[in-house]
Amino acid sequence: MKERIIYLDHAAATPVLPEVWEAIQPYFRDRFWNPSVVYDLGSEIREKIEEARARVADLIGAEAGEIIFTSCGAEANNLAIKGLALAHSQKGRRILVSAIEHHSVLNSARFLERLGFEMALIPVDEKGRVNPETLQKMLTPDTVLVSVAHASNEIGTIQDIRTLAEIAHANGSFFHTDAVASVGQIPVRVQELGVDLLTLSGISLGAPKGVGALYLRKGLRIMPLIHGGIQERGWRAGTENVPGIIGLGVAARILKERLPRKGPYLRRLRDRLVEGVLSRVPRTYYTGDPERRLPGHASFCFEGIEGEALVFTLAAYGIYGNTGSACASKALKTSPVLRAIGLPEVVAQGSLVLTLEEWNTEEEIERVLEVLPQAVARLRAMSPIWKE
Amino acid sequence: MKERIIYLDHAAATPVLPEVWEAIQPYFRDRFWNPSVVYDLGSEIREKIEEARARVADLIGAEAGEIIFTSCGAEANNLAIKGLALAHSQKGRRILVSAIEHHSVLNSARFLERLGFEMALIPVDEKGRVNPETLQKMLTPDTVLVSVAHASNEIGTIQDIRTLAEIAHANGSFFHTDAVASVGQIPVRVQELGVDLLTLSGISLGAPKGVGALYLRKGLRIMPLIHGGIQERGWRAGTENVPGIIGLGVAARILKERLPRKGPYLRRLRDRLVEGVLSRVPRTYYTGDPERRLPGHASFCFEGIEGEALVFTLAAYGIYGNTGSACASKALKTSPVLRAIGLPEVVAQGSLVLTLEEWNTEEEIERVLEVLPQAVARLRAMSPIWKE
Amino acid sequence: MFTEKYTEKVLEHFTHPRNIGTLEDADGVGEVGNPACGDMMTFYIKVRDGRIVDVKYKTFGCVAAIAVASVVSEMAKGRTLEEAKALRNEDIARELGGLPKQKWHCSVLGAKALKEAILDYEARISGQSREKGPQKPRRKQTCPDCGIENPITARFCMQCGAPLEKES
Amino acid sequence: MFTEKYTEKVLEHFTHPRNIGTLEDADGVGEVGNPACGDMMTFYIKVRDGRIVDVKYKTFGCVAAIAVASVVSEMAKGRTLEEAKALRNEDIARELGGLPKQKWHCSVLGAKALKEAILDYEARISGQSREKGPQKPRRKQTCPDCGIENPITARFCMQCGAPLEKES
Ligand SMILES: Cc1ncc(COP(=O)(O)O)c(C=O)c1O
Ligand SMILES: Cc1ncc(COP(=O)(O)O)c(C=O)c1O
Ligand code: FES
Ligand code: FES
Repeated sequence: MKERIIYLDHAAATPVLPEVWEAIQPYFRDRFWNPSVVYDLGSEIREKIEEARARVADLIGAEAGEIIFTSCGAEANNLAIKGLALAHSQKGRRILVSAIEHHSVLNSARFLERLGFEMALIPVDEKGRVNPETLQKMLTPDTVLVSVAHASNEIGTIQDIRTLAEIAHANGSFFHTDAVASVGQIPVRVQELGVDLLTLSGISLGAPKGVGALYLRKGLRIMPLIHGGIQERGWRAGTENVPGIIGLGVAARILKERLPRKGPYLRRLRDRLVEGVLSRVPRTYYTGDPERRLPGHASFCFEGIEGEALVFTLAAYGIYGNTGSACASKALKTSPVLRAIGLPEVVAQGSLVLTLEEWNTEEEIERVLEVLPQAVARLRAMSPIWKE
Repeated sequence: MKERIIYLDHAAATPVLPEVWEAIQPYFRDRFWNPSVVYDLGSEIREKIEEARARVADLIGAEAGEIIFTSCGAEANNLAIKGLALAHSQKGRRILVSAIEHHSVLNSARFLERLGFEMALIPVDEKGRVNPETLQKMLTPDTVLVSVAHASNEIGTIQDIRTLAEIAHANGSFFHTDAVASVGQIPVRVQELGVDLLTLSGISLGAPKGVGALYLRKGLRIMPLIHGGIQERGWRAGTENVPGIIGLGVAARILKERLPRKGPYLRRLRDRLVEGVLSRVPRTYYTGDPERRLPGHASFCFEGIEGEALVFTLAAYGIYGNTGSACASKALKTSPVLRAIGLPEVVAQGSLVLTLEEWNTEEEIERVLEVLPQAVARLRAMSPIWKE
Repeated sequence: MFTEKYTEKVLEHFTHPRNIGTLEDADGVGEVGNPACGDMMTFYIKVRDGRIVDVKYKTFGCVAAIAVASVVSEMAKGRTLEEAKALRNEDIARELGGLPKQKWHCSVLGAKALKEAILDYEARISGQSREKGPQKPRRKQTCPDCGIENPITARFCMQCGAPLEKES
Repeated sequence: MFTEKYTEKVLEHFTHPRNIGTLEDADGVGEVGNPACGDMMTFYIKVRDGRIVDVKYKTFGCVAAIAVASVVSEMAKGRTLEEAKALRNEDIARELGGLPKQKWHCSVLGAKALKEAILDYEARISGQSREKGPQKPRRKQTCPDCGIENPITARFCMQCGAPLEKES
């Protein structure tokens, strides 16, 4: 339909990597066996799953036994938050989550409120950062869990997880981080972050959809979310998404190799994009932290217009970006993340998020810089609230 | 490794159907977009998901809006049991599940016990049937939910769900059935069964692994299991397993077409198999209900031997069957299902389950009838408890 | 009436909105919505002999809001005030070939903006200044799926059946 | 020592078990396990000059149980009673190239069955009849993943780290 697509919404979905696609194909029809069965065919599949587990663990500096495969990032977040709280409620019933968490963290905590837990939102500053002192003040003896996303998929800000986790641990609280946006973009090492639980998802890693993982620190106990058989050592029942898991393993291996050169490349592209947009489109906000942010992440708010209309205007030129979080974007509310960083609601309406990958090119960025200013201008011209 | 495999463990896993494989391939690399995004590419994927929903609904006589896609049967069972109980606890806190339920039903109910619910097992007779009068007696005013599997994957018995559901409803209790083993094998119509919730899984339908579904009767409210974004209308968060869901839809369409001729064919094969085994292997139990059972399902217990050893002996001849439930078979316990139907534990050890599909042939069955008697005899010869 | 995605017609109006702009010498002006909520429309009408002879508008909002405003401007032009006031949001959605559920309220917005402009005109000629009554307190909840307002007591969206539980 | 699947060696022993059978004139017989639990082994030994000169066994159990019995019979033959008694389950598992976690206890069973046969022989020659003490009450739980016994208080399997919570 369009001559050529310039896809800049990699936070929402990535194509399956060629190597991953190659690797998973046999597991649909030829090697379709259930990994739980006792006979040799099942063992072959089980070995492949364990190989994938080792690779995912390797990507984040964990041990294989610390990885639990799930069906998506949302499930891993639910498992982490609910599972930890329910298993350790004797320690306390207070949970702290940052004000810019993904819905799957936020709503898991809300669910726990119904079971008698107490939940509080940790505010963030105008760059979306959790201030360690704020966390310190909000901790109480009965705070069992703190959850702060490693990086925001909406504004790109990277948190100082290590410091936050240390503060939580000093208080005897467990620490979870949602690293869906950061894994595969920047180095993520569980030891260095010092977290007890960490969520990742295949959607942003070039793995097939339908797979995610939770890192659960060795020896830590949680309550399963999906009870049943003894798959995933009893942490997560249900027949495994075999091609999904194998694919995630291959993707992890590839990403680990590529990470060192991917970061600088993305940062260069992104900086060109941001500099170009800010210099060509007046009254534009560059949201999030301009320094400590994901290398391929550019997020803006344009005064006077609404994000969906902008996304569609760009799409008419074959340029695909997003407005706010993909997962929430059908719900017609101002983004809670943009409200949390203190943007006026009317400004927050005009949000555009562009997330790059290593296959994006400089030519693509130049094309965006040509089209985007016109697109914004067109919508501003028809907006009753825009005054030059 | 083997010349030719005779695969008779379709309850544990089915190969992806050729038509399904054809249909899903574009959705990994070319059409990889997130169905939740606002722009046209996302809408295309969303439409495909809705098409799949309509097809799955059609297979079980439901409306599209009554289908919630999940990542597997276990998740659907957890969602049904926990979700219904938590949303309707004001009605009552007692849950009845049959003694031969899958672990994912059983352990969901056990989890609820920790939250203050009460759980009781409905016994079954020696054929594995729930007696309606037994259910009637066990119902109390505060029984909120009854869950009985439509058919057993271990002994093949089909329950009279309609009668059981009527009894539950007369008591004001909701009714869930795990139909993982029956959907695709026999006609399953939610209206005729009269159930409020029904679980199915892609594993036995020729769909890719990593997808299942819950039928939730229109207007009925449950608590989500995976909280987060508004995917699946808010019932189930997380980026959808797009190829999995599309594949399940195609599989549902194909199965609906094939069901009428598949049943009689499987029954004929199965009857030949059963008759041959019983006449050739002495001291063999044909477990489950010989009449009301899944057409492609044959389950036996052979005195004096242990099931895993039998499975491996057969596997050495390229014949693949299972012992007990795939999902539980790594745990070295006597099958609770076989205990529930009153088999002595030592007999229950020697269980073999063969589940056929339409691509199995008469030649394959004849070969099994050649090999199986020798395999049993070999193990009996080395067994200290076998006396001729 | 509900579509999974935007229809061709919606996208066509979005890409080429008709009658966009303002009327300096408008006989009636109607403004609805709230930029903080992400949607706002201002309609300008000229009236001759009880008929709308010209319409312009500005709109801040999503694709649907722009398409709705555009199609409303087309539908209004040439109609009598009574006909134009009778325009229901269903008519607008139908004219667009349907709307996604969660965009349904954009059609409401379009119908309302036009009506407000007509009421403004009528108030002007009757010499009364229209004073809007105080806002009623919100006893509503918005469906997260389709965006329709529901009574605070609803457990499912009246429009699309999505669950409205607080915790989900 | 733990393998994901059965080793070649295990499968080879399972397919061609050595020394299977009984010894009518055994000097010692050891029987362990319980058919209701799915595993039972009976070992028969002949002893000459403090050495095991012949071994036979019967086994009811899984692939691992059969392979373990077979390899134990090979390992025992020719050993002194003291050497044979010192055979630990780790030695047996190592000889088989490892065992899957959940089959670990089969190796325990093999070591025990052999030892029981030796103790039976020793009791016979010392003229005492071996009377087993009353069973201790079970304060153990079995790991659902690897089958190893754990103290009732354990929250994770000591052997494989699987969660031992009742509800999972
Ligand atoms: C009767 C029954 N219910 C539920 C399940 C769980 O389905 P899944 O493995 O897709 O989670 C199974 C799996 O074998 C089953 O046999
Ligand atoms: C930060 C973050 N966490 C969690 C998720 C949920 O992941 P999934 O869609 O795989 O469930 C997302 C999805 O976009 C995300 O961006
Ligand atoms: S303007 Fe409200 S969603 Fe369209
Ligand atoms: S005999 Fe016990 S599992 Fe092998």
